[in-house]
Amino acid sequence: MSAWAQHLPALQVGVPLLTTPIIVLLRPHGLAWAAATLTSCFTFFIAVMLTLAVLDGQQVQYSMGGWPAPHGIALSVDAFSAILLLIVTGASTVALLAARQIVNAEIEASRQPLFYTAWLLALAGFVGILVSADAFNIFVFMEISSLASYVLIAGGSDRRALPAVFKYLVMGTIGATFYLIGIGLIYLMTGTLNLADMEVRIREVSDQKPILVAAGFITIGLALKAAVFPLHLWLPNAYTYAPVPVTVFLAACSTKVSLYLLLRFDFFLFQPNLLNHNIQFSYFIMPLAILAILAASSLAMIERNLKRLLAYSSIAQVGYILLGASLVSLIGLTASVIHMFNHALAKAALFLCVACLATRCVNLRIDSLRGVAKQMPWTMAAFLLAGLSLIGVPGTAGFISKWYLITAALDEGLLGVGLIVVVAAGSLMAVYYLWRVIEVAYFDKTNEGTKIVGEAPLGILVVCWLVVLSNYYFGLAPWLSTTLSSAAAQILLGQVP
Amino acid sequence: MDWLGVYYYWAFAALLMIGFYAVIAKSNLIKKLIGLSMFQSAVFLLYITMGKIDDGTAPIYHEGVSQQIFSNPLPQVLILTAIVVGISTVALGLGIIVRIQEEYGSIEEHEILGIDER
Amino acid sequence: MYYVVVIATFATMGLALVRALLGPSVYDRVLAVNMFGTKTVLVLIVIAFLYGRPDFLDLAMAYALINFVGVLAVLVFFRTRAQREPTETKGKD
Amino acid sequence: MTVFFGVFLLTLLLIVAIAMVRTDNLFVAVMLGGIFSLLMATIFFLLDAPDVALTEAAVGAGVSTVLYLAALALTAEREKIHTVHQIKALVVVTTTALLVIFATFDNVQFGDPTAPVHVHVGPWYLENTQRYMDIPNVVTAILGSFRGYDTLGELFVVFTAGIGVLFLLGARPKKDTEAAETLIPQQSETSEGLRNYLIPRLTGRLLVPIILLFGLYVQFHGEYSPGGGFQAGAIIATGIILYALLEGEAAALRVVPQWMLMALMAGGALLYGMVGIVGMLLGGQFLDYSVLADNPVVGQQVGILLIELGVGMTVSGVLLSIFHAFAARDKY
Repeated sequence: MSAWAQHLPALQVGVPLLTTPIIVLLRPHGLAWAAATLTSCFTFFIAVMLTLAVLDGQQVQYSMGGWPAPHGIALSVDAFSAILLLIVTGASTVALLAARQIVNAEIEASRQPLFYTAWLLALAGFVGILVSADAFNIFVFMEISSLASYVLIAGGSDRRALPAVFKYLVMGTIGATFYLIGIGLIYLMTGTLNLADMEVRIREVSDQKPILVAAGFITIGLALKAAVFPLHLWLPNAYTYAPVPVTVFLAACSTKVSLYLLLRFDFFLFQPNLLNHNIQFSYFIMPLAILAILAASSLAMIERNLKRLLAYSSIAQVGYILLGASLVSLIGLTASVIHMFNHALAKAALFLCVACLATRCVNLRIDSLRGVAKQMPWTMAAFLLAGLSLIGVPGTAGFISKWYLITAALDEGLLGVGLIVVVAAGSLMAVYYLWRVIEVAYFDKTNEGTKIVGEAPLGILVVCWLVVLSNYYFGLAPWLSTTLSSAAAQILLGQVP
Repeated sequence: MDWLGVYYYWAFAALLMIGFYAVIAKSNLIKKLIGLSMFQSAVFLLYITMGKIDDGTAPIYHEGVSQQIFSNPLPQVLILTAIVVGISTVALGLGIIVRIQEEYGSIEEHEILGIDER
Repeated sequence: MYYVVVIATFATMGLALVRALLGPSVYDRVLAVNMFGTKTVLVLIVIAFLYGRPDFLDLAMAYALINFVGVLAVLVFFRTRAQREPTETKGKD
Repeated sequence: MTVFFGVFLLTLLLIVAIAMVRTDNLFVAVMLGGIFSLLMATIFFLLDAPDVALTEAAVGAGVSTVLYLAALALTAEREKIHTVHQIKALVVVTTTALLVIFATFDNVQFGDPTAPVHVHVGPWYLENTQRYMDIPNVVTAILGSFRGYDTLGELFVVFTAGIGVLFLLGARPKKDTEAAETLIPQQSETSEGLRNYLIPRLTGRLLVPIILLFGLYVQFHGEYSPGGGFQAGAIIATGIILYALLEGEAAALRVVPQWMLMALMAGGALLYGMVGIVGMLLGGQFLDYSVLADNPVVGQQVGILLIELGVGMTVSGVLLSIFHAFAARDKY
């Protein structure tokens, strides 16, 4: 077994990537789902193994093709990538477990193998970004994941998915191309593509304009892909019209992976080397983060469609993640990373509840959900509990990240007080927009003439509850997430743990 | 290659502008896609320009080639990959456009938005 | 000598491009595009000799073959369009 | 003199680019796109990048023209409104351009052999390719082996695009039945291609085998001259597309049926993956070819040959599948 252990980083990407050509060819259609789910589980298992290795203090490095680092492509896994690997592979597995019935209903049987192939490709792309230590290789895998995500979203049965996905394609490609320009400029000045090597060689040229411009391009390009507030326009419709399992998957990880890259570049590469980078970063990101929290939450407050409401909420959460990072402090970054993890848990749970609802309700407008709690008590209970985690009630995972965020803000003096007000306001707004759903579902009378619908299928419900309970598990015993997050923050700030 | 290099670089900037402008300002989806691939081509130009060495030759050994200055092969490899990524994006984009035409009967962005609002 | 050839070819390329841009009819443009392709092949060959890398003649060959396919695709497109037009005006709306 | 070439071609390129954006006839824009690609390819050639030039020509002037035309045949030929949000666009674009140009005001050296980009990683490949794998084309060496993992990723990008287009166009449009009835007689006509036109048919039929042969040459000669799996795949696909244009869709599908395309697509990707895994099983790292044979240099050569073959298979399979998916759409 130990012989295989050293190959884990390669297997992490290789397993989902190389099973895709086989899944395309699987003819009895249920098989494609089963194979995809199994592969995803196995990928999750590898991610757990890697996390254990990282917690063990090992340096997980891998040279592709046996060529050592600056000449060949290196893979490396540290605490920061490990926590995101857990999020991505976990979200994919959970979403696939819940996907079967919904996909059967929405997508013709003949197209299903293609759908699941695209799913695994997206997974492989995300994972590939996370384990890669080579700037250009990251671009390649970013494109795999983006193209596959476009395909997945276009699987939505509503025709509005198509313009939404086109918009996403255009903005995603612009983001990726900006990233490529930035990498090109850095490469021009340093002659290398390996991130660690880049970090060393950038020191000599750090005062030159191309590097500064490159930092700008990379930050903006990745912010576009991460749906940072004014650049978020592609997200709401893409999430709304995608098939629900896809929304579960993407909401939990696609913006997170871009944020991961954003933090990795801005902190690992630029922060120690560029003069005044921390101030520029704060000035640029903090207003956007505050704006995202307030504006996106307000939009969520008036939104009528449940899925889009949650999509706006996701944009607001990106704001929290960046708010922590924009403080450029150890605890702020810890808050940032831990919120990625906790938000993924909460959002996955909420969208899984939406998946439950989608199996029974014709549409997901909030006013058509009147009285649904009587018919689907388990689903709505899960929604309520997951909502509490999103708001950040003590005992839930969401509370942990808000707690860290507030602690980080307190270190900042007067500015910090202002930030705490923003966080509190954002949470109150979250209470309001989630309450609207709860109120309609629990206290309104069922619409006249709506036929009685039953509880959601057991399979999806079980998965949903599993994720909801994990929100409470990581709220009460946050050892894993806090350990990994603070290690990640230390790595980002260049303090070797 | 001093000022020529800069000229190449500025051509990259100009091309980037033209393509980017088409992506944002045009309402027709195919035109947007054309702009997008032009936008990407500009970046290809950037990379290939930076790989060129004065008086160098292509990095392929050949019997007749006595010169020993070879241009940098690495940017070329990267751009080979990037070109492939570009055509993949275009193909997928065209697929989406065809589906939009079938569902909406139009490929003008503002018309599509109008149809959905009704 | 090579330089003279290159400059002459460049001049032709410029002229072909003018036709392609100005039109007026689509057939002018098709022809101009085709001609432009041919000139590119020539430029490529001359440059290959100029730089002392005649092994790159492969490239010119690829251009020539691909250019042909491009023009043919345009023609087929025209034909389909012409056949479709009547049904399209009736069939849609 | 090179200066003059460069300036002239770049100027033409910019003129073509502006014309492409300005014209309201999409068909013209696509044709100009062909010119754009050829110009771009020539510029790449001038900049010592023949491999890239070949790819750009095969992809830009060949495949993407065909795909755009296929899409145009299904949509609209004319653009209705020229521009929206012009001011916003100008502001964003100008800012970006200023940012890019701002970068040049500081010690950027192009073409200088002592620039950082030419002294670090790049020269290592030039020095060591002979030693490790003994093939003349350094670009192929990097593509196939040193950065083989990138190429694996690239292969899967193409694969994803293929899957995506098949998935998207596998959907039945809603007003299917009605439209299909009116268009059935016409469909048999369009699928005839240019069979009734003597000159295209004669020259075309002559060229199909030449293109295919040339594709194979590019595939297997990629280690010695510009070319390799991707270019070969694109050229072979172009050859078969030519056949489809001449003899009609149905004839081309008889020669290379759908299942074969699927098998090519998946088979190429699997072949690449298997080479990687075999390397791992034989005790090397993933995608390590030097363990494939007793002599590591031979092992590298075998590995590069195999993965290039995989790339060629997948690329040709994907491009043809995409083409057929668009062309088959005519029926609706």
